[in-house]
Amino acid sequence: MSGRPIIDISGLSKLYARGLPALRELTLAVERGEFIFITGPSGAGKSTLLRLLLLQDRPSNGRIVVNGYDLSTLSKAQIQEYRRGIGFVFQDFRLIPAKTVLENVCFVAEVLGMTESQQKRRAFQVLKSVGLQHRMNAYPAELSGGEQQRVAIARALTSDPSLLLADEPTGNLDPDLALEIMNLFREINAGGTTVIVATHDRELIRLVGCRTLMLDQGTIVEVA
Amino acid sequence: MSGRPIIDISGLSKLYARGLPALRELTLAVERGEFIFITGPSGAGKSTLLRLLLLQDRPSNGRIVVNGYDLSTLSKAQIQEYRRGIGFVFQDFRLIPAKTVLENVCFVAEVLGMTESQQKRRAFQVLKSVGLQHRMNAYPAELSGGEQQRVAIARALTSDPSLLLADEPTGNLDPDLALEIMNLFREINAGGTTVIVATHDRELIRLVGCRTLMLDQGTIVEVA
Amino acid sequence: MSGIRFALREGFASIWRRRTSSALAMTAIALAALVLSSLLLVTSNLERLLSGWSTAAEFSVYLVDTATSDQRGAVEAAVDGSGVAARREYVSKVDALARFKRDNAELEALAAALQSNPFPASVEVQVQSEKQGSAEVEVLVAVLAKLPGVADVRYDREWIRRVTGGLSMVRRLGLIIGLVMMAAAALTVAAVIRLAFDARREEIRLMYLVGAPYRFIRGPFIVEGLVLGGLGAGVAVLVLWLGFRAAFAWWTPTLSSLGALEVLRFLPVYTASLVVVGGAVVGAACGFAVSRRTS
Amino acid sequence: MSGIRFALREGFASIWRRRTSSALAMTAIALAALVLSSLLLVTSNLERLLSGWSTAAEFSVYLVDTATSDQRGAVEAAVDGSGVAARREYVSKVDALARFKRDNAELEALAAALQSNPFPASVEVQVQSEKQGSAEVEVLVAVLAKLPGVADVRYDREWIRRVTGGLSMVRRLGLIIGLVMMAAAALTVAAVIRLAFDARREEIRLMYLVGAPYRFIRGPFIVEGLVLGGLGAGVAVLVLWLGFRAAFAWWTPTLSSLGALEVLRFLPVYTASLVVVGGAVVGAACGFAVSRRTS
Ligand SMILES: Nc1ncnc2c1ncn2[C@@H]1O[C@H](COP(=O)(O)OP(=O)(O)OP(=O)(O)O)[C@@H](O)[C@H]1O
Ligand SMILES: Nc1ncnc2c1ncn2[C@@H]1O[C@H](COP(=O)(O)OP(=O)(O)OP(=O)(O)O)[C@@H](O)[C@H]1O
Ligand SMILES: [Mg+2]
Ligand SMILES: [Mg+2]
Repeated sequence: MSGRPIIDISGLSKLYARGLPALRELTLAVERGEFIFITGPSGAGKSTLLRLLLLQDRPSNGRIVVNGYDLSTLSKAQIQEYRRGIGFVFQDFRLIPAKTVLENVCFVAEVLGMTESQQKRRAFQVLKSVGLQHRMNAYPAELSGGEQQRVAIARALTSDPSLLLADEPTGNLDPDLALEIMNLFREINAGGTTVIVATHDRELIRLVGCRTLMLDQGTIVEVA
Repeated sequence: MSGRPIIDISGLSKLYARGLPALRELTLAVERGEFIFITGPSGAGKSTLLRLLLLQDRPSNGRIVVNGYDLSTLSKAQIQEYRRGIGFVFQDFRLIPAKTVLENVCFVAEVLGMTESQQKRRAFQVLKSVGLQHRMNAYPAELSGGEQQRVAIARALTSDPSLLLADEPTGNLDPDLALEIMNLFREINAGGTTVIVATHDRELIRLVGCRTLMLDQGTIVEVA
Repeated sequence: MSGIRFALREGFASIWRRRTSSALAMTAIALAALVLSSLLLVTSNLERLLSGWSTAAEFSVYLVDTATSDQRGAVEAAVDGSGVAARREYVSKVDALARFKRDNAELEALAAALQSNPFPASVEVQVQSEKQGSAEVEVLVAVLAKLPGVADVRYDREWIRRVTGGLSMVRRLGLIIGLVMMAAAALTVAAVIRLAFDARREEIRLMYLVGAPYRFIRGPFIVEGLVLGGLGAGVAVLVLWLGFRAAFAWWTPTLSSLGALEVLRFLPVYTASLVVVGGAVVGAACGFAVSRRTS
Repeated sequence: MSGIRFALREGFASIWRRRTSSALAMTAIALAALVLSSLLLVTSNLERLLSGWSTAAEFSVYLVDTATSDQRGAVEAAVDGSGVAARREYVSKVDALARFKRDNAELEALAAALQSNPFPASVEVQVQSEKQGSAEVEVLVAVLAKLPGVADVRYDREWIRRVTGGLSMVRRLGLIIGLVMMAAAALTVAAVIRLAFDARREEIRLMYLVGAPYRFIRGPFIVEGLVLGGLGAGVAVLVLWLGFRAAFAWWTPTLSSLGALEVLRFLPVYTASLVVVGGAVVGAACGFAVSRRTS
């Protein structure tokens, strides 16, 4: 790990309309190919940080530089392109209810410009890696909580992203499955993808054993 | 623990339109005032079992008797009355997005026939018990994942139910908060409420130390 | 009781909470109701106008020059006794000549050249609009023709046929289009309210799951549908009324020259209220329908 | 290219997936378009009917009995040269008497009693419909009145005033109502499509978040709006046409007695297509609007 960091955050703050600041003067550098855990109590600002990295929201203050680009300077079209390079697992899954599992995943592949057969192949591949190939034609409402979460993970992996952001990706999985998913992430990480995982699961962090940032009330209180 | 069980399940099966059976010939008795964990891998049938207890779905086979009433014989109005006696924490929260946190909780109190001032008092009380009284006027979309989960828990407690069913109620909470919530559940349990919690969190089960049913592929494989 | 209070409060709160969506729904409903009520307005006025014209349907009983006043009295009695006449008028020979001169001014020379008055006296009978073209009139005409002192009975069958034909067509068309439009408006209201509630299926589902009694779940939706439907229809009637007044103010000269000024009238209060109540009822029914069990 | 294929496939798939909602939206749109197109149909036919009546507007140039055929020729030349006449016809004294006898059969006695023919010869002039009530006609009338051999010029100003007044009122009312209805129909289409998409905001949001290019996100919604709007309007035109044909078949006798059979016509292909295209365009615009960034 050397050279320019892939993510360079400085003085980042986020204030929502009401309530206390969600992030305060946060500064952080992530090297290319790193695997990082972000942890901290409920409401600490983990999701907010990841949301800002996806440009799902704008910072109130401070700068986020990814791959040398200041995110605040991107045009609309550039934002979409930037997002295509990111795999994101949403804390609340965000599957499209009207589409089957396969369609939910294929959609992302199609956006990347794959042909139909490529899409199918890729979708099957990622669904298999989370153990859901047999539920391919089910609709999200027909899946258990953990199954939905795994579809969300599969979808994030579809584009073979250079940056993987996962917000509490194992909250609905049993410990064995959670560890399996983490091993999957490690594999992907070994392929050069930078991975940032927000999680509460201390056991999981212990088992994987990576650099861990502890957030509390919007600031980093501990780095392990 | 003695006398007639509050929940008496026998030969319970659930088959969905496609796929394998979610529950197979399950038999289970729960005593009044018990605290039970249900655990098992993703897709084992935990949510399905809880859903059947709420009459959110109908069994394909078998009988569920609660408080001496066979659930399959209840009329529409009786079903609604039966549900009012149950506190349910949904795995996917199911908050009403158009209502504030307070309104989401008050709604349940109102359904029980409380006056407006009683509703407010009760809502404040349960929100305080999950540590969210300061976010009372926020909308669900303005809350973190863990905060939403705690609102869902608060809502389930509002009616001071005789039966509390919680589906993965701590998946988005940090371990300390999860334990706090479990202690809250124990307190409620000490007041006579029967509590059934579906969870993956082995650490939590170990810390609380109660009767635990392990489900796998729709059957009970282990009782601890 | 608490159910009704709850329904009212929640229904109005929900309309306000989703005001864009509510406004859109109300607009679409108002348009459907506007169309229906304008149709009612147009057909009712057209009918009144046409039936005004058709009262011009009349016939004349020409008397021979030697007719006695008893004979004339017999004719008038026959007319009055028949029950089909709206009005009758005696036109003497002198009146007839004067009228001829007035109506044919270019024939001054001719009129002046007349030594004697060649025009016969007559009794002009105006037929009641609802009896026009009926068999009773035909019978009366036949009877009158045979009375002593009567030279001839003439009436403009052609005119009657046209006007009554037109009138019955307007009535039937109005009825058919009116029914179609009413169904259409109801369907639109239903569609719009259903679409407006589509986004809230999850909410309804949750309400069932927390054990809310039926009146708690359905009440607010019924109130919401009732208000949206009623308000939409009310706005439509109001807009129509404003448009009607504006058109009236604008085209007073034209309308008066067409003789339509006194005939044109806005929808009767009864019909207007029916439109509003209809909107409210359809809305409430939709609110009731969308809030049924969804799982 | 792939964007267009994607938009078409996804747009149609989405219509099919949500078929109830789509059908409801299409129905509401069809009703709005039906109203608009029936209005167009009625006003265009009413205008044609009225302008047919108004060609009856004519005036007569009465000649003195001593008028020479040169003088009559001069009158006819003046009429032809004015460019306002649609038709002119010479009515001789004999024709005039015959016509009087025919129109006033009850005056047989009078007609028979005439020693000489008191009716003047005349040239009847029918004014072109677009010139009716214009200053040119007034000038022509003034000129004709001064020509040698002319006794008088008369025309029924009242009739002209009525018909042209009615016509311009129909035109203006039709234009205003038409514009209002067009706006209303567009608004309904917009409201309905917006409501139909309301439930899908989350989906649109997600599409932005996974980095879909704008054409991928908006394309399917545009296609969906286009199809719903176009199909709705198309159904409306079809229904209107069927209704028109049915009414025609049903009321043939009445219509022919009103002289309306040859005048009534369905919307020209151009207007009908305009309605359909309009529906599609409004729909597409709504699809475009609802799919804009939502976070
Ligand atoms: N849209 C919003 N409007 C107002 N406040 C918000 C909004 N989104 C988040 N917040 C607040 O910002 C704080 C940080 O939220 P965030 O979602 O980042 O927490 P988190 O660390 O992800 O928590 P959790 O572990 O519970 O998911 C919380 O207090 C939350 O209530
Ligand atoms: N509506 C449905 N239609 C078809 N299959 C369903 C439906 N709901 C659940 N299933 C299937 O039933 C099985 C049991 O689901 P259930 O939700 O009970 O699992 P669970 O134990 O709660 O899992 P998790 O821990 O992931 O929440 C799963 O394989 C799931 O895919
Ligand atoms: Mg979070
Ligand atoms: Mg579950």
